[in-house]
Amino acid sequence: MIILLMAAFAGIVLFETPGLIQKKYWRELIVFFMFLLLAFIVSLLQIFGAKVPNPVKGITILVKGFLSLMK
Amino acid sequence: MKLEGGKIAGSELVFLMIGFTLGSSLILSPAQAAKHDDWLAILAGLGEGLVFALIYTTLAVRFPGKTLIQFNDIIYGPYLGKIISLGYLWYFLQLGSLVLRNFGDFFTTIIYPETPMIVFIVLVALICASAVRNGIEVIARCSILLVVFTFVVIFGTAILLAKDMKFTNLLPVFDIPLREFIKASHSAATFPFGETVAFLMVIPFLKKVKEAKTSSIIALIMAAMLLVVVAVRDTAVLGITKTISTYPAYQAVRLIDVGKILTRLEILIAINLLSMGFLKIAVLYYGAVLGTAQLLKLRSYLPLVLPMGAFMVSLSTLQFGSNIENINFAQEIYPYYALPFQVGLPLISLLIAILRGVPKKMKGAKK
Amino acid sequence: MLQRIFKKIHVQQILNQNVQEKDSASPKVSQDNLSRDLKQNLKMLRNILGPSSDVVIREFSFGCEEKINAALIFLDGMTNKTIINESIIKPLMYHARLISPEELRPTNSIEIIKRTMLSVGEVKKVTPLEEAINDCLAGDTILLINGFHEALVVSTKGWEARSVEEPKTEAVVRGPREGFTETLRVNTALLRRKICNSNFILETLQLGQKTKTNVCIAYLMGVANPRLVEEVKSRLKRIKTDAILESGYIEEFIEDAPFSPFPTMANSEKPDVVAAKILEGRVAILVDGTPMVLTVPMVFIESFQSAEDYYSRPYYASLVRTLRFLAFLITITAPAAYVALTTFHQEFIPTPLLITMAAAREGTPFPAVAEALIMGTIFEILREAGVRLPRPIGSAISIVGALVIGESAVSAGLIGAPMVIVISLTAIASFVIPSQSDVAALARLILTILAGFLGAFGIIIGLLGGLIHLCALRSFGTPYFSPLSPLSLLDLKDVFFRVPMWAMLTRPRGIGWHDFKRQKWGLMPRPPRKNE
Amino acid sequence: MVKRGSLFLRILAISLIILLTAGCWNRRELDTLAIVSGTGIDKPEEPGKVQITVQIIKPGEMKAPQAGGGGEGGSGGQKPYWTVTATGDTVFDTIREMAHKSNRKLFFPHNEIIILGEDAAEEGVQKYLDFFARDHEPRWLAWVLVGKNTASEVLETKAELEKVPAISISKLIEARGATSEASAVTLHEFLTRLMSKTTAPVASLIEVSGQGKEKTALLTGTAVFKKDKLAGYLNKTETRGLLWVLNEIKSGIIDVECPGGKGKVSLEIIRARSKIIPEIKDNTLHLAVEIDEEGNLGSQMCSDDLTSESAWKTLEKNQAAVIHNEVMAALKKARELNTDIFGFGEAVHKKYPKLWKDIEDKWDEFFPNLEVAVIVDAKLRRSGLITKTVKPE
Repeated sequence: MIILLMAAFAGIVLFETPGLIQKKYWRELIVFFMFLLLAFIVSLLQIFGAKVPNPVKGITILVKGFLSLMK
Repeated sequence: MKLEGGKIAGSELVFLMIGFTLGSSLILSPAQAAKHDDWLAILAGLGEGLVFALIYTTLAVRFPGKTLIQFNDIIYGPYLGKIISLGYLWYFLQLGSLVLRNFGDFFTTIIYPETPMIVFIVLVALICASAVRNGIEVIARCSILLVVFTFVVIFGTAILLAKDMKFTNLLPVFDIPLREFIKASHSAATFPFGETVAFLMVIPFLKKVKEAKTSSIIALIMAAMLLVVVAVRDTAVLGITKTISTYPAYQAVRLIDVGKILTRLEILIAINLLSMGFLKIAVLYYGAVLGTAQLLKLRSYLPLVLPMGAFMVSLSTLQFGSNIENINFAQEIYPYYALPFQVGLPLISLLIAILRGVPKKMKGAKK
Repeated sequence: MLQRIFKKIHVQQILNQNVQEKDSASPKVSQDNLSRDLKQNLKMLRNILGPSSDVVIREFSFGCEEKINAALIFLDGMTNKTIINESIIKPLMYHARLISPEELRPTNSIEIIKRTMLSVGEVKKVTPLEEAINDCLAGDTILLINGFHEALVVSTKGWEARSVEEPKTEAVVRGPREGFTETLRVNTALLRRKICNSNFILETLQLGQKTKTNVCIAYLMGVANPRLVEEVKSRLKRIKTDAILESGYIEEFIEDAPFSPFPTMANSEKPDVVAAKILEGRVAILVDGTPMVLTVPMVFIESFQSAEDYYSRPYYASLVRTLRFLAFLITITAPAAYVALTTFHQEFIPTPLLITMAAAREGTPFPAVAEALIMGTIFEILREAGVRLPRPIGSAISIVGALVIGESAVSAGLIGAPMVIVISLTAIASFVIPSQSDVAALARLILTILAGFLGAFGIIIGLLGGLIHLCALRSFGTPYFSPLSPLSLLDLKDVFFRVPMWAMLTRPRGIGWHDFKRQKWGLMPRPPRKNE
Repeated sequence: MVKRGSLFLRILAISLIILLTAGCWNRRELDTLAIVSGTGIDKPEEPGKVQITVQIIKPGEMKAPQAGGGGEGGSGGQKPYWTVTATGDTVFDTIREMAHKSNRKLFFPHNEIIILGEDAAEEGVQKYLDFFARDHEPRWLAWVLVGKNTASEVLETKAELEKVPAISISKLIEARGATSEASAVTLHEFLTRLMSKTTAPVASLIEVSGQGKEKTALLTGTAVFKKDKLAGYLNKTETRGLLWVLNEIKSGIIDVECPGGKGKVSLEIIRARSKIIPEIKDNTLHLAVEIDEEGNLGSQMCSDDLTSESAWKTLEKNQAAVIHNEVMAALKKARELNTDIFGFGEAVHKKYPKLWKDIEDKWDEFFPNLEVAVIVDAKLRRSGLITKTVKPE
């Protein structure tokens, strides 16, 4: 599973970077790697079974808190 | 630097918007809380949704050629604007992952219980990525054929189910307390009508910005009509069992049996979901990617497509432990969570823009 | 992927080298001009044309007391002997007896010969040797006269050519039966006969550094979009290659999406089809040496339109048109759908049918996907064998092969009988749309594999991918999926239905139309009104 | 912009690789399926357990009828079906349990009938039917039946015209229209009634008759449930009474007395329509059942001349009376069992939603005393190919 994930992300890197380097889009390259790293870390943690903070839980707490304030 | 070279016609916007609105709401019937009155709730929700659409299109027409992210900067100034834009990008991304998750849940529930959900999510995300990389023009063009096909399927199944329909199932009309009804209709307004806020990323690429208003109103009304047809079909066929069905449309079409030959057409619903949901995800995905590129002032949005997609995929698997969590979120939390993005901020933006007379001033300064 | 870049750069270098080499190597034909001495000229020509056996050099003398030496150089088999004998040699030898060398002395006097003595339609005066030789190689005759550094090139082209026949690939029941031939001039004439209009332009280019193939662009000025014509020309001029032997070469050099399986340029063998397309505003590219004429831009639905649709009555034509779409759908999805149904979605098969199919499958060793792929491959092999073999054996072998393989494989229990039915249905359907049959084969393969892994979901994903690709494709600026999306309601008149001729009011908009209106409104036949 | 074509191809390649590495999860070839055609649920001796019988089609045997003409009887291997029984704690568990007996995985989408044994039905069926409603394989169009005997007995009967008993039973139900004396209830309908607060579920009743190897199954009426527990049975007449009210009469024969009183006349039902109309008169709730029926003269077992106007009118009147009696019989039985099998409650709910809120919870007390008026309008349309009967003038 991890190998598959690595392969997928390596595929993305190989797919995108050559074109960017050719065109000298350094800024884009940095943003690209930032997002990719984010996605990679999140999915890796999920595969390892680590408890990734779930944004939906956060939203739920936020909304519930807000609603109780309203009442 | 222009990030998107494509231009779309008004008619294409109509189709794209219909597809977007039908999206996952074809199978997860909106306003299911209103039970057999859900068609009324959808109509009421449409009323609310039309007001939303008016706000969006007024904004879009005020800032021709500028996307949500771009005019946020103008309205709120560079810092606050960026924070608000960030919020929107998150909203698009999260909504996209929600729809992806719906896909996964749907397919693993109905046909492929043993297949890992991630397979479906990844494949759908890949297809959407290829559409997004091709630009809004291609997404819009794909929508025409897909929406027409969905039309045919919705009406076709309704005709095939005609003999199983009991319209008395719709009676008594307006059988639920007003409070519940308003809650249901509001939830229909936020899902799916209000989600068209994502089109603030698309309308700028309209050939004639003036067409935005009529196009989106036509699209919302058509989509609502289709949803009403679906809701009425499902209620008339399923009756009370609709309220316990996870996917009423699917369940209803499973009951088609015409002469023992035309039976088991439920795969059509899967195709519908896939094609409409594809449009929905593609638009949201496109909005998120283009928005990020504009926010960070990149020269091309293409390199962001795949990383964003990967993030969306991991987000969608992360979000819910089960489909029950998903349903609860959609019914209880989502209508409030979506409120600031769908109404609050656009309304405030519009007010500020009008008060400051923003677009005119900017135009004068620029030219 | 990085490797790919390096490879790309590498190939680029090689290509640059090649072009340079070519430029340096080609002038075996020197830039020299002809000299005044006939002997020297002939020596030079022999040198250049080499020991080719088909080069004929006919030396002769004419004029008063046969004092003027001259030579004819032509290629045997490429020239029309009658013209050479009757219109060049005869007048010179018989009627020019009285001309003395002195009379020819004045510098412009070769002009006299050209004007008065050669009874041939096209004669030109040429000084550079290279040009003369090129013309000679194309079938003209060079007339060299001693004492002149100019040569006369007499047009004597004439060679054995196939006559205009009915094309084998596009047979029709109703409609013209002539087809293009391998000779460019005949082809342009065929087109010219269809469109008698001074706006009908035929521009000729020479492509291929080694073959010097004549390529002709045909369009109707005022109807074709000038931008399109310019685009075609500039793309053609970009081609720097050795040889153009068939229009397929050109197609691959100038098409929009070289990696796409879909053809973005249409081809036809029938003058009426090409003429109709030119009249719609398209540009045709005729290549010498092939009867296949390219037309651009191409849209997807063109594959489903046949010439005969427009010659037969509209109801039947529309029915057949719809059938073709259906056949296309069947040919790409039938094996995939069968695989998906039998391995994933057995619940969608009506019970009695399921039992029959299950009974047919009892004991067959391969999974359904493998069956589909095996049978598909066998079908493609049979088809190929049938096409390549000499015609009389070909059809027999393919029929026998199919029967033997199909019949015996089923009775031996290797393949389920339903699969054979599905594959044969697919095969028959694929013959309905010949121009997309290669796409269909590829799509069928991909969809079958996808269906084998994910059932209907795989098929839908595959079709969606195909749709995205189709929507993104363009052919010379025209969206490939054109009248369907971007939707043009006006152009739907010729997609699923073929409306009657009197209702075909406009040219297709998708093709960058220029002159929008095709015909007068209200041409529907009707009985005369009273006051008329 | 990167080349579009190449992107498409690459994505295809990537997805193919993913697919290839990931394998195939839900794939099952046709010859690995055990196609279930009928399911029976029984309550075994042991308390708290479920006994399930499934009938699996053997496609190979279905195809080849040539071996020994008919071929049942002697060697069991030639039967084109296989009936398996297993016992377990829950429905799903039991079905999975069968994996020990059947090398192929049970495949439910083609399951046409669900037979509930009497014992199981009396105990309450919600817990049994949940699986069939929830799982993605079984269809909601399967027929629900109650077997007076155990379900496994019913599934082991012999079918003469069909090869598989379960399919035979399913066709039996589909052919009910000829008499309209058996109800046909799909799982979906059953669930709808089960979910309704007032309407009582019904199911077809099936019985085994005959002895030994000559056992056959036949439909004998309707099983009536109270909530999810079996409450009682309707016989054929009462069943037709029920069907009159439910507007489900397709065809059938009505036997009436000859006007002369010597023998019977059979009238064939051609068309029938009914409506339930709740009404509030003088502050009390009334229900009217309006039935419109059209019939043909089918056969005449007496020698009277029926062509006279008065005789014809009498026949029509008799016909209406028979229908009326049938409905009343059903009504009587329903009152006895206190089960609203007609959906009167829902009809009231739809017409008087406000009033309904008050009586909803007291419907059980309301129903037996509800005034129901049955208004029958029966017509005779045609007399067939002859007018007067065949007899010497």
